[in-house]
Amino acid sequence: MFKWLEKNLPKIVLAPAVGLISWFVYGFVLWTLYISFTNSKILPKYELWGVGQYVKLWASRKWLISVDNLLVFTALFLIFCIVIGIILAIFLDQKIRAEGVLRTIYLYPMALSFIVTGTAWKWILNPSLGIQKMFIDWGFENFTFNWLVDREMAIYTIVIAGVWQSAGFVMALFLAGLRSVEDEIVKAAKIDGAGLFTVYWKILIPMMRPVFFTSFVILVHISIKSYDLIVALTQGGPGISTTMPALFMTQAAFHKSQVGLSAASAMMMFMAVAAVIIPYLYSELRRENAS
Amino acid sequence: MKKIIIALITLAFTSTSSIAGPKIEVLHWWTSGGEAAALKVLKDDFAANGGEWLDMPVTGGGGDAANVALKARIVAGDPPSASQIKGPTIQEYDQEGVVAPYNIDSVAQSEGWDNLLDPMIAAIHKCENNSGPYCAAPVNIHRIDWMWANKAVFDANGISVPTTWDELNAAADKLQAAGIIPFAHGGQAWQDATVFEAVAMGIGGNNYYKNCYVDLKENCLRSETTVKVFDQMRKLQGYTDEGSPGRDWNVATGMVIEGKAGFQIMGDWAKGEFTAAGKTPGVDYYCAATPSNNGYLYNVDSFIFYKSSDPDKQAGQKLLAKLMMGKNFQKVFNLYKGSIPARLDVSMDEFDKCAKTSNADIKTAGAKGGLVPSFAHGMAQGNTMKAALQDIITEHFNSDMSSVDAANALADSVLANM
Amino acid sequence: MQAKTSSSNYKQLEQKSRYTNIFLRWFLYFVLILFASYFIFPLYVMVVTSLKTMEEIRQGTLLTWPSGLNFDAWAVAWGGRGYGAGDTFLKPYFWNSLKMVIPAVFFSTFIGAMTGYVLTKWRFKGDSWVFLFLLFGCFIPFQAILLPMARTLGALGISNSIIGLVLVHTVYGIPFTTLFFRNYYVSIPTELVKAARIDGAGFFKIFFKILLPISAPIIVVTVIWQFTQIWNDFLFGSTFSFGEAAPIQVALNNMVLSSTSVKEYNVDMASAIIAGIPTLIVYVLAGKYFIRGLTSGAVKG
Amino acid sequence: MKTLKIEELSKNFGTTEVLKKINLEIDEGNFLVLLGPSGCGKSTLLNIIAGLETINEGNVFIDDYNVSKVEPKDRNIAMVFQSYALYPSMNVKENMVFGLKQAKTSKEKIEEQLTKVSSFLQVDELLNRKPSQLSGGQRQRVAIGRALVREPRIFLFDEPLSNLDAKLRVEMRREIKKLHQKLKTTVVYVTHDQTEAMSLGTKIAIMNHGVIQQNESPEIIYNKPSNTFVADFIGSPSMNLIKGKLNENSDKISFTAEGANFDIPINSYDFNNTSELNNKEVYFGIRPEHIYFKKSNEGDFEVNLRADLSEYIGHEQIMTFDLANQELLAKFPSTIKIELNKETKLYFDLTQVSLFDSITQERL
Repeated sequence: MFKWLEKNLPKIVLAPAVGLISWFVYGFVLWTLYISFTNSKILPKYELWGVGQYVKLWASRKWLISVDNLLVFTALFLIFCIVIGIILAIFLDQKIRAEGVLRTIYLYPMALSFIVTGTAWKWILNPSLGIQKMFIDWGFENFTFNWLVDREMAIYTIVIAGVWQSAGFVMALFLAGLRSVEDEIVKAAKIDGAGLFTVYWKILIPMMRPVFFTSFVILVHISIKSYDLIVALTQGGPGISTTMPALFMTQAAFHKSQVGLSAASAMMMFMAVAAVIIPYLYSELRRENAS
Repeated sequence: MKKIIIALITLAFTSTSSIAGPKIEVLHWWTSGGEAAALKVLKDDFAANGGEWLDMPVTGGGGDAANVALKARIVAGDPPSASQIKGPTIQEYDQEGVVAPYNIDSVAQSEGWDNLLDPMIAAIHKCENNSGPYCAAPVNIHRIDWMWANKAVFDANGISVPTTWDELNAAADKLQAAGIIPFAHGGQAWQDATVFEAVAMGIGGNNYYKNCYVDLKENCLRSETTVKVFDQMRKLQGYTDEGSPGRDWNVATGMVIEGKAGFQIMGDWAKGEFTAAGKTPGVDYYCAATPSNNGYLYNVDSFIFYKSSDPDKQAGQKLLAKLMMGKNFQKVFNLYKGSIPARLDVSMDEFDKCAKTSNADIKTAGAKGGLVPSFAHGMAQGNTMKAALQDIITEHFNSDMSSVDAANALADSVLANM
Repeated sequence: MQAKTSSSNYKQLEQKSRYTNIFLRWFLYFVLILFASYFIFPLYVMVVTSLKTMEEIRQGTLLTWPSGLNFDAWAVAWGGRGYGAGDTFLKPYFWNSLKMVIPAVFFSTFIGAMTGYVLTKWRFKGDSWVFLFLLFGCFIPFQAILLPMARTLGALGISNSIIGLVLVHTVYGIPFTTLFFRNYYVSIPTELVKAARIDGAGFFKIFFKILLPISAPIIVVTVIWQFTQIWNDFLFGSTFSFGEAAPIQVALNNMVLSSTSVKEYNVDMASAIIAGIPTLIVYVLAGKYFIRGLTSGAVKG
Repeated sequence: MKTLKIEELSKNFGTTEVLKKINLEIDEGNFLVLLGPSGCGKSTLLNIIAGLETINEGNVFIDDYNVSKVEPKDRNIAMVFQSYALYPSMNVKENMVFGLKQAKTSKEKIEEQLTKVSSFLQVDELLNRKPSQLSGGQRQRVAIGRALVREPRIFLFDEPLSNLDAKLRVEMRREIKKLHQKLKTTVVYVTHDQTEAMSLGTKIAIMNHGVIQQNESPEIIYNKPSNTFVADFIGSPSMNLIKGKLNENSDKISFTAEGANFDIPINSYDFNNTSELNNKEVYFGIRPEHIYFKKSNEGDFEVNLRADLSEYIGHEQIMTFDLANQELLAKFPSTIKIELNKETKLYFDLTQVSLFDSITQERL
């Protein structure tokens, strides 16, 4: 008995984590999958109904708009976060005075929830209270910055605020990556005549592949999950122009008595997440087994 | 004074037995100034009767967050004792089998609610397709089709309260020319829909409203009248300011109070903001119904009671139901809230001008077939259909969608969700 | 064999590089400060606004400096206005949040550390699959699991309790904490564990006496991450807790969204800052270790 | 014209002085080894030559031109690093031609150089591999190749062999030596390994605490160390330094070890400065290999000492003797049998001794 215990101790220790995740992640996903095939309305029902919810989902204007928004948002969010993150990391890596202070400034938005900062952002972006008013008060009568209330542009304000919140984290990841590169590589490149730009562009950034991967995964998952951001800034408006899948799903389940439809949309989101994450996890596994 | 003594005595007696006394947990989203003060009346009343009140306020998104919490609790098998649910949604919950009519119906019977309420209002609160036992208690009747105007601004621009939509547009043009924001509006989906239903009832008339938004007839939704309604919406949109999208309703009300804007179209809860700012109706501001033919858009706030096996909670539910329909509460609460009592026999003496108007109008409207349920506030339709209508209305209001397209989209959206 | 660079040529090169360097330096600081202002702007607005009176807010712009240090709004946000109904303020909720955060961070970190330890130092067939199995939990959109979660909590009899919230946050923290610890422990030589086993140390002794003492960098990263996530959570808090037991983000939301017609921006901003102070402190004080911790393992993920 | 000249060079990191007024010169085609214990400043000096570190004081000249503020790439140098510092994201070929590409060399020239160098170093088979797919020795070759293709004026090597195992290290050492013989390029080579230094260098500069202790040919460094540090640092086991006193007596000079009852005559010693030698406190230095077990030369000094310890190292053995309570190490062929704890007759080769002032530690 004791021997058995000793031999299996590692697995026993693993059991709580595996058990919890099996139930709370996979069990719940299966539950959602089941519900997506029912005609649940105000509360979950367990009578099977078929694929009607999926048909309804893809016929819904709002869902299509939200998928569209997600694509636009994810693309811009990724590009800006990574570009700004890299630029800041590279610049901070140049033996900068007050690096600690700057780093903290770039990183702190991560610390605050959007429930907190949304208040400020909404105010700043609001044309009659924020930046636009500020410039008009300064005498720039014709200055306009009304993206928040412009249905074509509102999605970009969400990008601005989203990038603000996450770019610092990407910066931290890249800075950490750059700091773990051996000095001698940079020295060798300098002797080889590479300017600062070339050193980063041709040598260091290609070495950051794992960091790119990590950032990509984290950012994609943030953008697919983004909810607080939208609720705090636009609540999906003006109109329904900034609706995103997470908001759609939440509204369907809790506000519109469409629990089944919500489950179907949740399944679509799972699939999107899986489509991005599983290849990543797979390649990760292969890389590890190779080494 | 007498009341306080009684309260103190009850308190003294119940302090030892408070664990076993009536207990209630109420989920609501009344946390803003006037609403919270109104609710406090009930809480105090409840405590004075030896009950223990567990407050469960969840604000955000006009009840969205509260809905999340409510469903989570129902699914968890641990629903609150009562929550703020109204209109056809009461039936939806009843069909899920989570509502407890057995409990408060006895109170309703012994108190004679059938005699105290208008039959139409009473039916809303009965389970089993509006004809069974009572399972919800109404606390008030809100009127939606109100226009709130700053009197000083109107006077300064030589405007009197408009009685037709054309007059209203003319007034708005005048204000705009004078550099005042004519229409204070918060661009949120439910606010857009609130304005829309007032316009629909006013421009389309009462029968049009019932056909379209209560009975959801397709040909009505696609009709020329609907196009006209959307045209008026587009006009109103032109009268809003740039900062409108996303603004909370009470901020919009504040703009009228401060004279930054001319008027707002909003339910009578807006009055609470005027009162809180120390303004008097007729003196500082106008409260007038939006132009219509004796129409009256009603919205009844009510509480639904959930099944519970805890005898303390059942006792609490009974007590709460009784207090909610109590004469005193209905009066005091509505004085704060801006609405009028659901109970017919409450004296309107202490109420202000606006409430009196409302109380008079509801009777006229009832007689002339103008009493219609608000769909924007979930009285005419369940949540799914409400959202289906609201989505199109808000999309139209916030884009350059044509009125014809909007009317068709509205019909399509309704059909898709049938 | 090769051309020698002439002396005038060298001089040119010298000049050029000096000017380029000076220019680059200026450009560097310019860009860094530009971005710093983008990042600091909302916080600046929040702090400045919270110190103004409503009158000042109406008259000035976003950037205007307050006329004096006026902490009235802060006092209101923290302790209320002193009237009964509808007077929400943050003080009691602050402690609720602490009661929830501390155990949740502790448990999730501890379980993550143990799991990471097993997955790297006691490898068995299929352990990578177990890791991936756990990792997928990072990517669950939380709105989708609210209802089944409610059901589970109800069945466990801990719906609407701090314990329930601790459980929820612990569970959804495990994928992240496991990821952090695993990636860190992978970089620690397995020889260390082997040596300890030869010295007669058992499973737990190796963990507590050998690995845990050298885990400081990754513990810092994990704790910061978890603390931030849990402290800032609104969704679970608003769904699975109520009234007086609500965490601070819920209270903040209630405060900010339920004002009267005159929106008191100063109080809103002060409340927002108060709700954000603990995480801000954690980042400012431990930010340095955060980067260091990321360098020592987490990035390699 | 000196290929490399360093003038009064000082460097400090904050308050720590790493280099103190260094002066150094190398002629065309020389192989200079910077040798010293870790932390002596040798790598910093190399980095300064390369232009990778700034200078606080002094100047660096290449071909008589002051390059103190010139960028590394414009100094006409190439460098090989301890960790090889190959660019991990590029393959071998890309690694090797990267510098040429940066210098905008013509395509034909790049191809030509690449072919030449890769066949010379026998890495032509590896051109398409990534550094992670190479063995340590192969990486080293590629790193050298990367330096070679640029045909620099000066090669800088920063401990290039210390990441290799012992056998490979010897092999690569020979290859570097051959390379230098063939190309005759000036080399500055940093190491802490004296064998490497002795076998490779035409000149060795021994450094300690940021100061060059001695800069001479390997023979002179070995035979005439300029101070006790150099004497101690070079040779394995290092030179015996016996504390004692000099006696000058009518032109005859002799050394008496502390506590010893015999004098060692100093006859053929070439003093730098002969003033006041009498009673001077000195170290008498003699290398273990200059102590014999039988008389070889006429001038050898004979003494009886007790053997305390014997260390067998294959072809040789190292014996420890007691000289008036000071340890004396000697190196003999392992075929010689010497009994422990017994007096043995030994012969000091007095032509090979060194004397150091015990206060200044400098060679007399």
